[in-house]
Amino acid sequence: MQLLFYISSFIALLATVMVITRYQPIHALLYLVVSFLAVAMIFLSLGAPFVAVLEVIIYAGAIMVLFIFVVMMLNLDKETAAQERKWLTPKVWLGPSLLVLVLLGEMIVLLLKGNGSALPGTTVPPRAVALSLYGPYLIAVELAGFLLMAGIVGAAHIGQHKKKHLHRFLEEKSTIP
Amino acid sequence: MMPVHANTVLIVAAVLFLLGLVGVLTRKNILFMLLSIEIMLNAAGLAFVAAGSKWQQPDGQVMFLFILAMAAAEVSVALALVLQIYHQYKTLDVDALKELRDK
Amino acid sequence: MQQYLFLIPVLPLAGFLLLALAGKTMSKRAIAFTGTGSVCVAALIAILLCTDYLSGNSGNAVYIQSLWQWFQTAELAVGLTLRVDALSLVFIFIITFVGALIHVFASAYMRADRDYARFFACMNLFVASMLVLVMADNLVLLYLGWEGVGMCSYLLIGFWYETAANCRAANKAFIITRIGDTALIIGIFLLFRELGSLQIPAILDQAPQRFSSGSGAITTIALLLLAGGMGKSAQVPLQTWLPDAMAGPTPVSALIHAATMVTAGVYLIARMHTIFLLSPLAMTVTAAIGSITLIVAGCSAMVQTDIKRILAYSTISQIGYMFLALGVGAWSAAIFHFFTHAFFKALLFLAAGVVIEYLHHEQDIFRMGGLKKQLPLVYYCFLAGAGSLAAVPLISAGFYSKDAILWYAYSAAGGNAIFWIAGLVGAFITAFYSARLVVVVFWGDRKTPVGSPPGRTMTIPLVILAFLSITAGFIEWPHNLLNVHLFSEWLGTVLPATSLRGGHPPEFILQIVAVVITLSGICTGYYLYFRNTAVLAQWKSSRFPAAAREFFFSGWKFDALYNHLVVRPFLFLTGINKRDVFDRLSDGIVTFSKQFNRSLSFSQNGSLRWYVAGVLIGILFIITIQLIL
Amino acid sequence: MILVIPIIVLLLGGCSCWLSASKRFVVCRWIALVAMLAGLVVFSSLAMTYRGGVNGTAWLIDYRVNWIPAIGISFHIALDGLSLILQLLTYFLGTLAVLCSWTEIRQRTGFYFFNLLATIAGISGVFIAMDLFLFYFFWELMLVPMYFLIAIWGDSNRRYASYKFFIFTQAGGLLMLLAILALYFIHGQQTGAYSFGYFDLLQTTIQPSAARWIMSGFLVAFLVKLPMVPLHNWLPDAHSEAPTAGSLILAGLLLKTGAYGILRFVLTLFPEQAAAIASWAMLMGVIGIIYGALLAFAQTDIKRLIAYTSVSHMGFVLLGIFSFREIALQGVVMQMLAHGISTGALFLLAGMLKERLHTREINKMGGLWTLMPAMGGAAMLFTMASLGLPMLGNFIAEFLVLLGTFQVNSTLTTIASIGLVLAAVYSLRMMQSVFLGPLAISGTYRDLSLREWVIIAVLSCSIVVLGLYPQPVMDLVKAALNNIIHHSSGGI
Repeated sequence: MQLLFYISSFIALLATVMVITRYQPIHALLYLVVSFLAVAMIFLSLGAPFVAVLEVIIYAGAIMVLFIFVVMMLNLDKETAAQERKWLTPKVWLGPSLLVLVLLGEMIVLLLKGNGSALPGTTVPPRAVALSLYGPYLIAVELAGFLLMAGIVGAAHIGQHKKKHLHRFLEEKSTIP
Repeated sequence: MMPVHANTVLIVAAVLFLLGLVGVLTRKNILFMLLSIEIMLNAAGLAFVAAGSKWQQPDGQVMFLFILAMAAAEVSVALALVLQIYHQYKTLDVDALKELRDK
Repeated sequence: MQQYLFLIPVLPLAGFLLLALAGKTMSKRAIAFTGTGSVCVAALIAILLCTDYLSGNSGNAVYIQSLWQWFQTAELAVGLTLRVDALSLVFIFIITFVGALIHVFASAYMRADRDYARFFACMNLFVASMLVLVMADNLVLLYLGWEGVGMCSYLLIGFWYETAANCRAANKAFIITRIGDTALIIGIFLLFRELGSLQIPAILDQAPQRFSSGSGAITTIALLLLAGGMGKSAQVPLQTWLPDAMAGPTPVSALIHAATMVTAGVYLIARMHTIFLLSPLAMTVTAAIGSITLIVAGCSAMVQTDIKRILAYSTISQIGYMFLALGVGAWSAAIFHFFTHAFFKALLFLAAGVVIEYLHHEQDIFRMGGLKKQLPLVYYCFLAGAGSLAAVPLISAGFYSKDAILWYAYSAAGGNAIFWIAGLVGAFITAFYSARLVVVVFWGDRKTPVGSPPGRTMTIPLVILAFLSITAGFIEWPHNLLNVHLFSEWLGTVLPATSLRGGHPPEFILQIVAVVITLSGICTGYYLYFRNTAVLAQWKSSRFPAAAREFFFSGWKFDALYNHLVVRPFLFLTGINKRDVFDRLSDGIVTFSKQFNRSLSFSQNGSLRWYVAGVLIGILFIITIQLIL
Repeated sequence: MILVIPIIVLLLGGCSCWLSASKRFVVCRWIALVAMLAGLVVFSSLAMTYRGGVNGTAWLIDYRVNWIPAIGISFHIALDGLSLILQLLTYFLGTLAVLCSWTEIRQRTGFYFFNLLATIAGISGVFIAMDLFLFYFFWELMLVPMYFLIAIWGDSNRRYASYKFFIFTQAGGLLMLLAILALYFIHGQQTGAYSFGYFDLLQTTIQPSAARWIMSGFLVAFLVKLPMVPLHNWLPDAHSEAPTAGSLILAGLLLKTGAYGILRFVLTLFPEQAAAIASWAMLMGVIGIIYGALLAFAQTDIKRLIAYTSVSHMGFVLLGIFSFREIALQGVVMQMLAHGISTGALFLLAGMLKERLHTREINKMGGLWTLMPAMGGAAMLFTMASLGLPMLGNFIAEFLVLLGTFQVNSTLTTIASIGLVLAAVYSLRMMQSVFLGPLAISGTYRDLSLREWVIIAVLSCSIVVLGLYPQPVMDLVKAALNNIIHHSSGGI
């Protein structure tokens, strides 16, 4: 299991680095799928088979498909890639990377300060998860349901193809070019 | 079988999270920013699962489920917005969208 | 009679109300009838009152009518109460009688004016206010009349308001008299604090018991009252408004700025004589101011060329005589001079008005001349008035009153040689400019085309006033000539007799000196302006007399002095602070926060990545702090 | 109960104005007028009833119901002579404010009248509230609609003016709220019974050091409203930018709430502290008189000029209040009435001029008497009133204030009297540059219309009556003023 964890972690990190450095959206998406699959493997190695499966189905499956749909609908191809290449000069990377490295250093220091222990590696079965979900977290589940509902309605509303539409408060301003 | 140290998992999660953050900070394309956000969410989920695994409790996985639900809702709305933005502004450059700036 | 007292001021007031509200719809005849009639009826009632008083039916020599309680709170009670005694009666008589004559004159004089109704409304209001002033039973009511006449004076000086200069003159008159009024009202406050009452009889009763003679409080009060009187009566140094006030119509000058309002100060001091008697200093100051004024204004009158300004300066000078008399304690002499002055000065103004109108609004005396033949009646009337002003011995009213003042200036308890000499100098000057006026205006050759001669409505008042200018003096003769002292006996119930000091020369010597001085003044005027005008021309070309003339002509440069001392600093002060320094202060706070906002809002630039970076830096900051601590 | 009715009528009337305006805007001004007149009738009849006063107590009517008993808030309103006379002024000027907005306001008429009526309701409530919480409620009620009146229907610089007005008065109001709460808690800790009631709080004894701070909280709120130099500079802007009715209410009523507050709350709740600062307050009053007059002279905007004369006149109020003399306090009440009427009338005239000439700049006017003699005559009357001519109400007021104050501090009073001269200077300047002098404009302008004539005539009559027969007013407020002096006499 340990080996599985290290291999998949390595793949996950590598794939993620690839995601954020790609110019072609579709390439990035595919790398992301790889990253998610690797994370699913990590979950499995941590003894969480249920979420490993969900990760594959929902993240790597459903959500990524949405992205792909959008990429297809907007017809993002070489043109976008060229543009990305233009935008992503090494200079752009410098600042964020520095900041993030500092943050990473601090996080690691914080983590190592605490007395972390080894994981037991035993499986938490889906049954326990289900009992917990429909027991103490029932209300949270309900709320998640609301959230998803709102997401669907919102997406449906926003996604409608309409003419340029502004709120009435902003209308006055926008009529003046 | 050698057990995995909890800190290792958390460091992996942190690195994933920060990679996502770098993505958000560097990319100008909204689509890539959304991808990076997905990475960050996923990393957070990983930390939860690791914690659940450490304490042998299902709560970590439950939290991951909620994150999943939230990510799904977020992505659907965000992608709808991306479509609209692309229709209205004919670009996905986030720096072109500065309607909220203080004039 | 007592119950009809209120009619005297109320009739003109009713006239005012009627004219002010309905004047626009009335015909000129109706306006003249209302305006003149109300004052005439008031004059009739006043004459009835005088006869009633003389017949002695009233018993205690005082009429009192309480109309209503004006206001009353805590220890203060002020009623709208009219109180008439001998002193008030003299003033009421002059105000209503001379007022009625001037109204009659004005009804013809002003007939062509567009604002006929407004004129009579203001005149009626003036008469009403002036009557309230002299009939007031308490100082607040007196102050009401006092301010009321000031306002009417303002309205009438600025009657022809289209000319900015007239308005300026009106403003000047109001503001300068207001300075005096403020002193007066502070005096009233002080009186109330010290005596706890504002009733004039009560004050006069209590003052001798409350104050020791010459104490600081009573001197302050007396000086404040004096300052009030000085403002209204145009005494130095508050005299500068009166010459400018001639911007008003001539009847206004005759009524307000010669006969009545400007003598309000004399009335006030005479009314409050007990207070002044308690303060020798204030008495001396009064006399000194009177003396200074009569010379200062007389000198200016000598060199003026505008006929109305000559008369205005002459008025100031004559009121100076009254103040001199008051200051030396010659109360009835002062009031007597007021009495005769009202006739002859009103006459002079009205006659001047006729001349001005006859010559198509020409006011410069050197462009007049030769009017003796064209306007004989006016000439003789004017002559009577000028004679009276110059105090031609025995045959003019002015002689009797001025003689009394000169006599008391030397011999009264408060008098001395300096006051007497000042009076004599004034007498010479007065005689001189009176002669100059008559000679230049009426003798010699005609220089200006003439209009139509005055109608009967204008000449009849002139004749009546001329008659009185000659005869009014006969009721009070000098002590050594004839034992007729009707006027001082009449006032004896109100005003104390003048106490004489010892060691003065016999009266007739002083009289002869005065007569000689007067006659020489007249002769000088006649000589310089008629017989030998070359002397004058020579003077004009030489340096010193020309400079002196210029100095006198400008009223001793008082206007320029005040302009530099008061007006300009005031304008500067208000000008620099027009935008209100405190406003700048609060605006400063606004500007500061706006700047601060601007410097902060650059971070609010709408860039999403910028915000994310901000969040990241925030996180870094917090975690770093946690690590360090 | 009868005290509440006019306020309720005003609020209901305001709402119905707002609602009805969308259909027929003519209706709403009639509704407003009737609501105002109803209040006027109620308080006039009360004034007739209590002409002679009630024996033994200054309070004529006392009405109280619990509102939020848990924290000691009650709906407690009471009427004494002072309140009654100010109520009369409120509804009188309110009626005129409705009349003068009759044709002036053409946009959002319904909302305008709603705001107007709500402001009047707030002012009316301020004058009778005897519960400090309720007082604060009404205090804010009059503020917010007034802000809208300036901000929406004001002149060109209205936003600046309305913000300034709101911030100044609101800052003062919040300090007052703090002071009220402090007083409330101190009282609660002392007695165990928490209450906002005025009569309960009167019994509180406070540490002198605390009392000084609490009093300053109240004082600042009232002095901003009054206004006292240097807290006055919201006033010229607000007055000059507000619509005519707004200026009328600001000058005629809002300023009076400051004076009323000092009389009712500062003097009685903190007698010692008020006595301690009395000479300073009088000094500030005198400074206000002189400073306001000097600034008024310099102004060229007619409404600003009149606004600064208000500063000057309200200086007399401050001067009079802190002399603690009955005569001076009578003068203060007279000044509140007379200033309300005369300055209100001047603002009305300025508004009429603006309506005709479309400018407030006096340099562009001149010689208007020729065109509008009736208006000129009215302006002359109120100018004379404003400079304190006897026969008119202001004289009585200023005379009594100065007379009463002179017994306390003659030096300051003498300096204040200079204000009388300065009043003449600025008033005459205004009169000359607007109505006198050569005619500066061309074209035909109508003189007063019938409606305007009625307004001016009513105001003229009242100022003359106040000047010649002020005794009924003085009798009415006498008991109330003695009550205040009695409460504050502990400090003297």
